[in-house]
Amino acid sequence: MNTYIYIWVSLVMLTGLSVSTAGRNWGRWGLTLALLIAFIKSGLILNYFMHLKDQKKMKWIRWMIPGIFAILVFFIGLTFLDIALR
Amino acid sequence: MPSFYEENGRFRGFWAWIFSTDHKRIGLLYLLSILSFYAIGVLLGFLIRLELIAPGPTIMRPQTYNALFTLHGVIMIFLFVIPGIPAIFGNFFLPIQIGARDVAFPKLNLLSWWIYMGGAALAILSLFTGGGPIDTGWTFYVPYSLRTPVNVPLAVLGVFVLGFSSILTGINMVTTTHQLRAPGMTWFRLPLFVWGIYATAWIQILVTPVVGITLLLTLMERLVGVGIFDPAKGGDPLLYQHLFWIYSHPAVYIMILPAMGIISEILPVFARRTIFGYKAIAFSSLAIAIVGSFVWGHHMFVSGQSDVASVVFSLLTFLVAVPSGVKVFNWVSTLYKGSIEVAPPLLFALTFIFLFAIGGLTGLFQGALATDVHLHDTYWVVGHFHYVIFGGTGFAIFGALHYWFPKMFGRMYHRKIPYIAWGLLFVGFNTLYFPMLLLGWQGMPRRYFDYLPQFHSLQFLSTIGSWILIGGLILMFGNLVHCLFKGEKAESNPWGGATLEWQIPSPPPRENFDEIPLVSKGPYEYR
Amino acid sequence: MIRGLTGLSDEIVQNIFLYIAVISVSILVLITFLMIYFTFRYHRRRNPHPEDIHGNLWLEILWTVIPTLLVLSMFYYGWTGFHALKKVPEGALKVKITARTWSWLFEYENGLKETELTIPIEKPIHLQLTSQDVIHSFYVPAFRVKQDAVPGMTTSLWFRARDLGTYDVLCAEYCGQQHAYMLTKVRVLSEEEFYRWYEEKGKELQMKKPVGVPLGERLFQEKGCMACHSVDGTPRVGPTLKGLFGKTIVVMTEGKERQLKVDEDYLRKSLLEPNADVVKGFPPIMPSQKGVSTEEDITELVRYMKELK
Amino acid sequence: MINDRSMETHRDDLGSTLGMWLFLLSEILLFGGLFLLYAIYRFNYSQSFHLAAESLNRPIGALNTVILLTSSLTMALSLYALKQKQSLRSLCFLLSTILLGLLFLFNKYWEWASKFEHGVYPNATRLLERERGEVLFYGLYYSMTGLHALHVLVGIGLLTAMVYFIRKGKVHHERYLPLENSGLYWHLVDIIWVFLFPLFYLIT
Ligand code: HEA
Ligand code: HEA
Ligand code: HEC
Ligand code: CUA
Ligand SMILES: [Cu+2]
Repeated sequence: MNTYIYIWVSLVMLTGLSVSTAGRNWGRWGLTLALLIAFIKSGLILNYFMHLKDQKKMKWIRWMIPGIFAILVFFIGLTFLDIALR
Repeated sequence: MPSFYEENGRFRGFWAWIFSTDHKRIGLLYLLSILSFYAIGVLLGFLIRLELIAPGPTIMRPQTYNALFTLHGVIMIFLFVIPGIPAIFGNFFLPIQIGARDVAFPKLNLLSWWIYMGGAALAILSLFTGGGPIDTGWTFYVPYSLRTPVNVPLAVLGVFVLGFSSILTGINMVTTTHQLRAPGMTWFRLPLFVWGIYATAWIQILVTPVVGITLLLTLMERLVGVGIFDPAKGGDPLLYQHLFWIYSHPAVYIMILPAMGIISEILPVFARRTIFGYKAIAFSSLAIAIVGSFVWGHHMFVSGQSDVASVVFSLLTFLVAVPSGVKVFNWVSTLYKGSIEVAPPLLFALTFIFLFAIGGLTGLFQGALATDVHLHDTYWVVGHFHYVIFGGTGFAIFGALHYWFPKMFGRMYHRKIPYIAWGLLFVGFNTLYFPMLLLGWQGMPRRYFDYLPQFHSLQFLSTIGSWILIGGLILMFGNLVHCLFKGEKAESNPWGGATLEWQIPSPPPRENFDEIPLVSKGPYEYR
Repeated sequence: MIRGLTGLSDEIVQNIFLYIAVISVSILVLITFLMIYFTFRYHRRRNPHPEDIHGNLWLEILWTVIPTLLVLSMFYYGWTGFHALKKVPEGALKVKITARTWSWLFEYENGLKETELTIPIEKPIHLQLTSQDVIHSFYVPAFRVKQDAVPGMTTSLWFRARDLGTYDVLCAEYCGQQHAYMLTKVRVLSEEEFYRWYEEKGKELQMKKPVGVPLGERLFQEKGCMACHSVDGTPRVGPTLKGLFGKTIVVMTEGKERQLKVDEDYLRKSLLEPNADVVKGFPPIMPSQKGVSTEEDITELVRYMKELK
Repeated sequence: MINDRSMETHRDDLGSTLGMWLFLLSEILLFGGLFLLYAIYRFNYSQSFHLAAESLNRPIGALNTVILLTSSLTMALSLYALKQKQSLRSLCFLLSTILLGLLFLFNKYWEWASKFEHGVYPNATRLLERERGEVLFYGLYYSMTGLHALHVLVGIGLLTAMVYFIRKGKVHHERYLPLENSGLYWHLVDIIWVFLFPLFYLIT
C-alpha cells in the first residue's frame, strides 16, 4: 500500500520536473529530457501499478513492452528514412 | 458420443448456430459467410474480365468498372483471404490439434464473428447509401479518397470494424496456443499448421491497429476536415501510404502463412513420412512474420519516396524471400522417399507449391528497384498477387477443404470429380493470369477500364481463362456441396493422419476429447 | 507491342529483368521437376514403404545461403540500375509536368505550354512533376520509366530517347473515373527539327497573340478543361459547354434543386467554386481553378465560354 | 446447457491476463500510428509546432496529468483493497477513480471548448489561414487527445460496470480478474497521456 503512494509521489514529482525543465530553452535536449521522463514514468506505472514486476508465472510478458517499443521505433525510423532524406 | 452437430445448447436450430460459443460451430459459421462473400468477389472478378474482353466500353461505364474492381479487391482481401484460414480452419482445428476443448476465449470468439458480420454489413450498406459504391481501389489512397464524392466513409468504417474482428481472433489464437496445449504437447510437437496460425496471429495483433488508425484518420479527415494527410492542409499524402502499407504488407503474410501451414500438414500425410526440416519450417514462419513487417516501402518505389528508403526497403524485401524459399525446398524434400498417394488434397498442395513459386518469383522482379519502376502499377503486379493469393492461399483453402472435409462434416466427397475440377482450375488459372504478367511487361497499367489496341489479344485470352476457371470452381464446389448431404459416411481417419484431429470421431464431439490426450510424439510420426 | 530499344532506361531494365528471369525460371523448373519426379518415383504403388528423414542441417544451410546470395545479387543489380535511372546527367533539357484530373501539361523553360511532350533525340530529358489535385503517375512504357506526380510535392525523373517516333504516355496511378483515358504522347524529333519547333513556338509566345489558335481556346486546352467538357454538344464527364451561355439549367445548391439562367457570374463561379452549384445529373468532381489560374486567364476563359454557340 | 459449459470449465486466470496484455499491445500500436505522424510532422514543421504549442493551456495540461496519475493510484489501491477482502474500500477507491476520470474529461472538454471559441477547430477558416504546420499540429492535437478521451470514456464505462459487479458480488477477492484487467486498461490510458502531455504542451 505504501509502495503505491511512494510511486504516486514520484510520478507527480516527475511531472513537476518535466514542466519546470520545459520552460528553459535546451534545444533538442528538451525533447530528449521530456521523453526520458515520460519513459521513467511509464516504467513506474507498468512495473508497480500494473504489476509487471511481479508477473512470476509468465515472465516473458515483461518483454512484450520493450518489444513493442522496438517495433514502433523500427516503424518510425524506417519512415524517417524517407521523410528526412527526400 | 453425439457429434457437435447434434448437441444443441440453450437455443435450437438457427439460433443454436449464431449464438454458439463452440469453436467448431464458429469455424463453420465463418466458412459459410466467407465463402458467400467469396462467391460475390468471384462474380465481380468475372464481370471485370468480361468488360476487358475487348477495348472500348463493353458492358459497363467507367464509373461502374472502378467500383467493381474496388469492391472485388475489398471483398477478396478483407472479407475473404485475411480472415479466411485463421477464422475458418484455425478456429476449427487449432484447438483440436493442440488437444484443447475450445479456444481460450470462446465468447470473444463468437463476438469476433459478429463483428466480422457487422463490418461486412457496413461495407455492403455503403454501396447503397451516400454517393454510391466506393471507387478508390482497395488501397484507399489519399487525396483521391478524400475528394471522390462516393460513399467512402461507410466503406472505410466497415474495413475498420473488420480489423477489430481480426485482432480479436489473433488474441484468441495466441492465448490458446500458449495456455491450452495438452500435456506433453511441447512447442516442437505442435503441428506446423499451428505454427502458421500462431505467427499470423501475432501479425494480426500488432499491425492491424496501424491500419485501423489510418482509416479512422481518413474518416475524420473526410467527415470533419481535420488536417492530417490532405496536401491542401499541409499534410503529406505519402505518409498515408506508409501507414497503409505498414499494415497491408504484413497482411499479405497474414494471407500466406496459414496457407503454408496447411501445406505442411497435407504433404507428410500423403507422403506417409515425417516432414523434412520441421524446425526450419516453424522458424521460417516467424522469420517471415518479423522481417516481413519491415518491407512495406516496396509498394512505394515510384511514389516520390526518398531513394535511400527505397534501397533499404528493396534489400529487406529480398531478405524475406529466403525463408519462403526454405519452406519450398523443405516441402519438396518431404516427398523424397515417401510413399505418395496423389489424393485430391495432395494435388492441391502440389499445385500450391508451383503457383506460389511463380507468384513469389514474380515478386522478386518487383522487389528489384530498377525493374519495379517499370512494373509498378501494371498488370504484372496484378498477375503477381493473383498467383500468390489465389494460386497460393486460394489453392491452400481448396486443399484444406478436401483434406478436412470428412472431419468437419463426417462425409466423404466423390473422389474422382476433384481431379477433373483440378484440371479445369489449373488450366483456367494459368490462362487467366499468365497473360497478365506479359501484359504488365508490355506496359498495360492496372485499374484501367479501357486499353490500347495492342493489348487486346492477351486481354482476350485472359478472359477466356476466367471462363475455364468458372467451370472448375463450379464443379469443385458442386461436388463438395452435393456430398455434404449425399456423400457416404466418412471414417474417423480416412487419410491415416497422425495429428490429434484424426484421433477423434468425424465429426468431432462437442468438447473434442473425452479426456485430454497425453501427447508423447511429434505430429508427423507414422510409426 | 512496345518498340525495341528506345531509351537508356529501357536497356537497364531489360538486362536486370533478364538476369532475374533466368535465375527464377531455373529455380522454378528445378522445383517443379523434382516435385513431379518424386511424386512418380515414390508413388505408393512403387514405394509402399516410406523412409523417415527428419532433416539435414547441411541442406538447410545450403538452401539458405545460396538463395541469400542470389537475392543479394538481384538486389545489387536492381540498385545500380535504379541509381542510373535516378542520376540526372548534366545539361539535360528541363520540362515541368503538371498533372491533374485527367490531363497532362508540359511546360518548357521558355514558358511554352503544351499538352504533348515533344523532345529531341539522344538528349537527356529531365522532368519535374507535380499534381494539382490527386496523385497521378507519368508512365512511358517504351522508355520503361514511371514516376508519381504528387500534389504538394515535386518529383523528378529523367530519360533519353534513342529512336525517333511517337510513344504512348499513360497515367499509372489510379485517379478516378477517366484514369484509363489520361493519355498523351511523347514525340521524339531529330535535334534540328526539335529546335526549329521549339524556337518557332517560343516566338509565337513572345508575340502574346499566337497565330492560329485564339487565346481562350488555347487556355481551354492548357487548363485541361477538354478532359471533361466538349464544345460540340456531346456530354462527357461534365456537361457540354456548347450553347451554355444564356441557357436555363437545373443545379443543386447545398442539396436543393434550383433553376438558374447562365450568366457571366455563374460561369465565373463555376470555375472558382465548382461545388457550390452542381449541375444536376453530374458528380461534384470538377477541380477548382482558385489559386491555379490567374484572374486574366479566368476572364479569358469566361469570354471564350460565352462565345460557344 | 452447452453454451454455459465454457463458464464451468476451469478459470484460466493466466490466460486472460495474457489476453489482456495482447489487447493492450494492439492499443499501443493504435496510438503508435499517431505517434509516427506526430514525429514526422514535428520534424518537418518544428517551428510551427513550437508556436502552436505555446497557445495550449499548460497549467490545465499539467493538472490533468496529475489527475490521471492520481486516478491510477486509486485504481491500484482499489484492486489492492479488493484482494484484501475489503470490498467497501475497494468500491470507494473505484468511485474516486471514476470521478477523477470524469474530472479529466471535464477539463478536456473545457479546453476544447475554449479553443473552439477562438475559432481553432478542424476545418475552421481561421485555422486554415494559419501556417500549414499549425494546421497539422491542431489536426494531431484533436485526433490524439480525442482518441485518448474516447479511451478514458470507455475506461469509465468499464469501471462503472465493475462497480456494479462488485456490488452484486460477482467480483470479489477470489475473482478479482475483471477488476484487474479493467485496471490494466486504465493504467495504459494513463501511460498514453504521460506521453501526450509533454509532446503537446511542453514543446520548446
Ligand atoms: C499472399 C499474398 C502475397 C505474398 C505472399 C507476396 C509475396 C511477395 N511479394 Fe507481393 N503483393 C501482394 C501479395 C503478396 N505478395 C499484393 C496483394 C500486392 C499488390 C498490392 C496492391 O498494390 O494492390 C503485392 C505487391 C508487391 C510489390 C509491389 C509492386 C508494386 O506495386 O510495384 C512487391 C515489390 O517488391 C512485392 C514483392 C513480393 C515479394 C518479394 C514476396 C515474397 O514474399 C515472395 C517469396 C517467395 C518466393 C521467392 C518464391 C518461393 C521461393 C523459392 C522457389 C526459392 C528460391 C528463391 C530464391 C532464390 C529467391 N509484392
Ligand atoms: C483473394 C484474392 C483475389 C481473388 C481470388 C481474385 C480473383 C479474381 N480476380 Fe482479382 N483482384 C484482387 C484479389 C483477388 N482476385 C485484388 C486485391 C485486386 C486489386 C483491386 C484494386 O486494384 O484495388 C484484384 C484485381 C483484379 C483485376 C485488375 C483490375 C484492374 O486493375 O483494372 C482483375 C482483372 O482481370 C481481376 C480478375 C480476377 C478474376 C477473373 C478472378 C477470378 O479468380 C474469379 C474467377 C472465377 C470465376 C470467373 C468464376 C465465377 C463463378 C461463379 C459466379 C460461381 C461461384 C460459385 C461458388 C463459389 C459456389 N482482379
Ligand atoms: C475533372 C473533370 C473536369 C475538369 C478538368 C473541368 N470540369 Fe468543368 N465541370 C465538370 C463537371 C463534372 C461539371 C458539372 C458539375 C458541376 O457543376 O460542378 C462541370 C461544370 C462546369 C461548368 C458549368 C456547366 C453548366 O452546364 O452549368 C462550367 C462553366 C465548367 N465546368 C467549365 C470548366 C472549365 C473552363 C474548365 C477548365 C479550366 C473545367 N470546367 C474543367 C468537370 C470538370
Ligand atoms: Cu491520372 Cu490516373
Ligand atoms: Cu508488399
